[in-house]
Amino acid sequence: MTTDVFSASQAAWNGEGPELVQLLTPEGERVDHPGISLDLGSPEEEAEVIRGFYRDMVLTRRIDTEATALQRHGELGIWAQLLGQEAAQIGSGRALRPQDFVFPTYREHGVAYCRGVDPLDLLGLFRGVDQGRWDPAEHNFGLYTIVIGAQTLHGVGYAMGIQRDGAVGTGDPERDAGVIAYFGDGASSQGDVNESFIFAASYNAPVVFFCQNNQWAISEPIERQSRIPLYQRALGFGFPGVRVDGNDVLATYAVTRAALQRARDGQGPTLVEAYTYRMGAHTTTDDPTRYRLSSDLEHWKLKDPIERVRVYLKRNGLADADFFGDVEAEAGRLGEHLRTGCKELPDPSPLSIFDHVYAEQTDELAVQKEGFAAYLESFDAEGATR
Amino acid sequence: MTTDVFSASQAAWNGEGPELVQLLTPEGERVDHPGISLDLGSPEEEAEVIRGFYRDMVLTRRIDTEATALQRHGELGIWAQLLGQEAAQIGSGRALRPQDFVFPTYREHGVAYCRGVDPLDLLGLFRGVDQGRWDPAEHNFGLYTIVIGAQTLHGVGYAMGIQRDGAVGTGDPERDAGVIAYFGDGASSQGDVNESFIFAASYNAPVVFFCQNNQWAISEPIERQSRIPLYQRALGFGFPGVRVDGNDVLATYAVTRAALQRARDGQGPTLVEAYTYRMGAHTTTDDPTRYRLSSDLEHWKLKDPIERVRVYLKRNGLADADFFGDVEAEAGRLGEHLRTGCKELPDPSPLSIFDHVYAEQTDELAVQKEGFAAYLESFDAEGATR
Amino acid sequence: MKITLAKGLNAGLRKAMEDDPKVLIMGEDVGKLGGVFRITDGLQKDFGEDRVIDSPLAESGILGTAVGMAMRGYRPVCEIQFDGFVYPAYDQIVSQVAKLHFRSQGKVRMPMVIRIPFGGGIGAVEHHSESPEAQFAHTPGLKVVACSNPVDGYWMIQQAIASDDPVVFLEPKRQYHADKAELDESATPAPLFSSRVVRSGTDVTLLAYGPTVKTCLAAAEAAAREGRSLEVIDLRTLSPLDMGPVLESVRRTGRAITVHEAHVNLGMGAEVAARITEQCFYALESPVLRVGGFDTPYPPSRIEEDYLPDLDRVLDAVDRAMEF
Amino acid sequence: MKITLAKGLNAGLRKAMEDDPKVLIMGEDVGKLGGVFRITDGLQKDFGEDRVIDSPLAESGILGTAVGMAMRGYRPVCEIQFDGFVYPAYDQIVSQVAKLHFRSQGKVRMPMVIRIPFGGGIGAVEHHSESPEAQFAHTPGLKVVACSNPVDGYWMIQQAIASDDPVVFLEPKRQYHADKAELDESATPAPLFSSRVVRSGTDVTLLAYGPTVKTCLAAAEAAAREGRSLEVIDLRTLSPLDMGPVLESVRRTGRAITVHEAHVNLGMGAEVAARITEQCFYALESPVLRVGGFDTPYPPSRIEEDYLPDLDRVLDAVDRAMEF
Ligand SMILES: Cc1ncc(C[n+]2csc(CCOP(=O)(O)OP(=O)(O)O)c2C)c(N)n1
Ligand SMILES: Cc1ncc(C[n+]2csc(CCOP(=O)(O)OP(=O)(O)O)c2C)c(N)n1
Ligand SMILES: [Mg+2]
Ligand SMILES: [Mg+2]
Repeated sequence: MTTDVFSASQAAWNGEGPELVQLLTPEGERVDHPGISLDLGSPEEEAEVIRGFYRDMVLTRRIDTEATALQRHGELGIWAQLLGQEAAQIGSGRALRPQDFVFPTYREHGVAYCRGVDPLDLLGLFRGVDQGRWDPAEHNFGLYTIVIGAQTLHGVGYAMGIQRDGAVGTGDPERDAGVIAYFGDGASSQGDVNESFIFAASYNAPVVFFCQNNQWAISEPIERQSRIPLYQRALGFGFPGVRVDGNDVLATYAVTRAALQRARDGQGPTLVEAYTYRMGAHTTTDDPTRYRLSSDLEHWKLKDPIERVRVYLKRNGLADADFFGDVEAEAGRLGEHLRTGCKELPDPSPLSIFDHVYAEQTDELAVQKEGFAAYLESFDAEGATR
Repeated sequence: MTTDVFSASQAAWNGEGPELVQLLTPEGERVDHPGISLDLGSPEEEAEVIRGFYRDMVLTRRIDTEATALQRHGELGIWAQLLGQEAAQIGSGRALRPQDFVFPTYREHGVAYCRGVDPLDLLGLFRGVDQGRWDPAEHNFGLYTIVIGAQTLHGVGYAMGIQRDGAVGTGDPERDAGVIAYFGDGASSQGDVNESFIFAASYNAPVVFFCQNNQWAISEPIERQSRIPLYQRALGFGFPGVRVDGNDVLATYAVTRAALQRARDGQGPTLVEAYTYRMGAHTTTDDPTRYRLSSDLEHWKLKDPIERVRVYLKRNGLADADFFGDVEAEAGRLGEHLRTGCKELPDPSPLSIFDHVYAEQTDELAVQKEGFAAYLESFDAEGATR
Repeated sequence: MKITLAKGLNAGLRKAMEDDPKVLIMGEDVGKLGGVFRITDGLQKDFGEDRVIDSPLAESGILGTAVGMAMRGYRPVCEIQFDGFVYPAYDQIVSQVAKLHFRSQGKVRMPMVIRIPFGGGIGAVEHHSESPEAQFAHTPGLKVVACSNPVDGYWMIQQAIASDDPVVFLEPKRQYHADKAELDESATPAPLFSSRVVRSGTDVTLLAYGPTVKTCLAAAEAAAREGRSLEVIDLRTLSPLDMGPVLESVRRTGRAITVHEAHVNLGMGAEVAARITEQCFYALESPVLRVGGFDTPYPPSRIEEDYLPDLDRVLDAVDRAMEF
Repeated sequence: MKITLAKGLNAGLRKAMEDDPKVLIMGEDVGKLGGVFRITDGLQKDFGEDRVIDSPLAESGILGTAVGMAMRGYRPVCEIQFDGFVYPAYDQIVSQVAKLHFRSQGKVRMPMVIRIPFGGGIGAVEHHSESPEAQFAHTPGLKVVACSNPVDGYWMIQQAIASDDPVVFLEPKRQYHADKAELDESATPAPLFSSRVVRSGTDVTLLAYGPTVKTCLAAAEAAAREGRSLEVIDLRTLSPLDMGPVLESVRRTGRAITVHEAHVNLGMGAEVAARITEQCFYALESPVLRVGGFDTPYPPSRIEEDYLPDLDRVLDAVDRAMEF
């Protein structure tokens, strides 16, 4: 019995599709890719942008290490580390225009930083004083979403709103807008993520799905979620998928910028798979030694996203010791800002539990709030708890 | 700005993959396909099988027309018609071995018939006397599932059970088993269906996903669900997808048989898209004139799945008037069986509401049942309702 | 103009779309077909495919994209085709729709309506006759209302759309094409989140919503012939509950019975009974009794009328309450 | 041997897997990691990847495939990583798992356990501290139990796995690694679907389950010092409810208070209160009072102890009950 039709259709994903897009090797060498150009203007302008990326990544890493330390000192309940994913986040975050909108997971600290969210504001959720304190509309950066994948549908809906506002394909660079929705390799298995692909394709919504494939979903390796490269998932839904070296800030930037432009131009959705690695634990409460090899970590250390830019800048004389010193100093100040700021983040008042449940408060909740206020006061009156 | 990487990856689904697999044209001509062979033994044996398919399809259509008529006469609350999908169902249903297991939607009357379910038993759900009266384990045919797509996950789970029973890839044709999970074009948008692809791929489960793309999900055309041919969805998940002429019973049979064998052999999942057309309404309560053109219907009438086999058999002298007469007579008897049987299907007793909620009845439900029994008796005592 | 509930809802949706260009309709078959119950009939023709959106067949997708649209300033009205098909969207509803305003400390609003045809009695197959209201009422951040008649349908849908909070809007599908009522479009409707005494009485208070309002009115009529005076309250809003009229009534009658199609166990009746008992303990002459669907899955339609609370079951409960 | 709840559950799962080769464990990170709470620690190592199955990250997929496995004769034990992540699987649970036995008139059994770490108090971020039990208890076809201590954990998980009905199994995550208790593996456990008086008293009956049993025991201890005698009942089974011990107690004390972390509105307390009132109306000296989470989303963890019912809130309710 012949089964040729099956192998024929399988050929579509065997080795086809573009290779990993890379513009800067782990060794810090600029390389070209036939499918994408970096296109950052004059050499001076390009150098300026790359120095900016370097700075962004160093600061992002500092946010992460400070927050991790704050967690160890008991100032945060938990922290979701991004160590190793700086290039994926800065590359994509810097590709955004102000009018674009971001739907993050819980790990997009670098993207938040690009959107002008005070890194201190990221700590509130993890400290347990709020569930996201920035204004999404002010930064065009949604709240962190913890339920895996849910935000990808929000992103498509927002993009459909952009379409209805007539802000796609007008050719006006200040007007045309797109959405970027982040998710992880694990999240790619959720129904919601796949439905978001379907809705985006069906309506040709201006959205970039940005998957940081950091190889792990807590303890589960990517092989549990997919047996083919994740970017190829998009092929099944009829829109392009691209795999980019997620530790290469230049490639990530160039690919995301192009994907976003496709979206704004009305060419519809794109899936970008940023191939990277979660160098830290899943969160500060996780213990990755239970499920993965330290040799993997060693292997990926050689691909560090910051180091390769540093080498590139240095080797090509594009940045001097002063520059690196300044960035270090700025990182130091940022660390200080986080350390002092974190401890000063105010605890919410107990009565705030009842606020903002609804835009229009209900009588029953008002009564509950009053009752609880009276109850709390009864202790003050007694002068002590029982 | 170049966007070549996007078009490059798009090439993977542009015109690639196998064409529609067809072995019998609408005009009743046998054709070959390079990727699949019909392989039904000697010419006499082949003719015998094809006559069987013809008979099966005629009987299946009769089930459908009788049930539709019964609904019009008020004997059924509703009926989900399969008119036009006979070849897809008989071709796939006849490809099954006894040990394979079927997870149907609500429209697989032809497959049920292949599994030896008394067509009368299919009417219970639609008459409102039960929610499926056959024993799934007896026929290896699950209950009809109305929540779109849910059954595809059940199919994968069952297939994982087969794996754990060591009934895959042993080479023993009596032992190795597979699952076939049916769903519609509309259902392909449900998270559950996409998750079932992910689980099946991840565990290499012995399952065939059989999508009857009948072009419509109630009033929504296939274009709302997918902008590329549905069989290509499988490419995004790393297993083969094949599009077969779903009005061609020979091609459907050959492709499904091969896909099932792949499953039983341990080669994992396959998606088969049977390209067909819903000739009737979505159900007997639907009015398709509100949303589709009668010219489409005319076009598809020329592709009738039964007519082409009749022409083939006749033209090649493989069946005589006696044969066709016998099949007609048998269909008549089946119709009679359904008409008389349907009216005799017993109404459930009111107290049966409380039965089988649990395998181990709870005291509280026993009390509710007693209470309701006493309540009902109070009317008998009064001799009348109030 | 005399209208059915279906027509009232359709007219109300049309009015809301005319009044506010940000109002969108989303769902399965809501476009050309006008929905399987024709509630959105003609709207796509008049407002276009961008405002009346046929969705891919995925409820989580419908609700999830609606969240994003609401964030972009739209006011999506999502149709769930039948009660039993809301569950694939459950996560988006309880974890996202219900929480975004709270999580964002009021910065993100979710002015969204989730329309659900609910309840049984139409001879349908499984999953088409359910009453999922308690699960939504248990979820803070959602508001839940149920209409029971054509005029309320017309006004309440507009009020729900105008609300800045997400509203689960329950429509008794059995009534869609049943009784007609006179609509006066110039009238001033009662507030959305208010209950209403629909028949006055003195012996027992019947508390109903959606499809059971009609049942209770019929029961009150029958009881009147036997000399018993039943008060009937249409709760209309299930979350928040409007206990004012309820407590006022029970303080007078001393007896209350809740009537809904949903399972009694942990149904709305449990909450209403608990609140009445907490708040008028000494006024009660009998415990609040509960009439509802049995604690079983919805049965095959041939026996659904046995399953559903009907006039006789209500009157039986009235007898029991009076005997206490 | 003194064990924690985590250890009790782990040992119970191990025992069940040893006793019946059809028992499987499925979930996210249940394999090498042993689950984020280590409840399945070491099981994959000893029983292999075919019996302790790390699933793709999709809850509907986990429950949906478990349905198929149950149909093939297996007894899947599904772990939901945190309460707030059960909702993507909600449809499979309420429309499939809960109904298959009924729909098939008993031909298809669903011997499945859905383990859910539930409740708050661990300083977690949103969605990690919820109490979804009422929604499952409202669903006929499911059974719902909650364990409160290590010994019950050991026995109840085995009993739930042995049950031929689907059981939603709630584990108070706050207690996982807290108090230890002595396990006697040769003892005969109480039936799974039974409530238990865990402290006798005469003035007021406290009704708790899962994490609030400890709270209520502490409250009873404190009240005793003030001369008040509180009886504490661990409900253990939420669906079916075992009202026997509850009614017996309330008939003696005349006063009852339900205590749970879930929202009060339509929480388990509403049902328990309604049933008590229906069944011991004349024995009640005060209405059944309800202490629970407020009717708001779960707040940021820094104020979760304000949100959660604690000893003081219970005693406050006791005061109110006594004053009636
Ligand atoms: C619906 C849901 N299920 C489970 C979890 C628990 N959980 C949090 S993060 C995570 C792994 C996510 O992996 P991935 O998508 O790869 O993102 P990463 O954490 O690696 O950035 C899991 C299982 C959750 N947050 N939501
Ligand atoms: C979850 C869910 N949503 C909605 C429905 C209502 N519904 C029943 S059939 C149907 C269309 C299904 O289309 P398709 O999958 O193409 O199958 P077909 O009916 O064409 O065979 C819809 C929307 C349902 N049964 N389940
Ligand atoms: Mg990951
Ligand atoms: Mg279809």
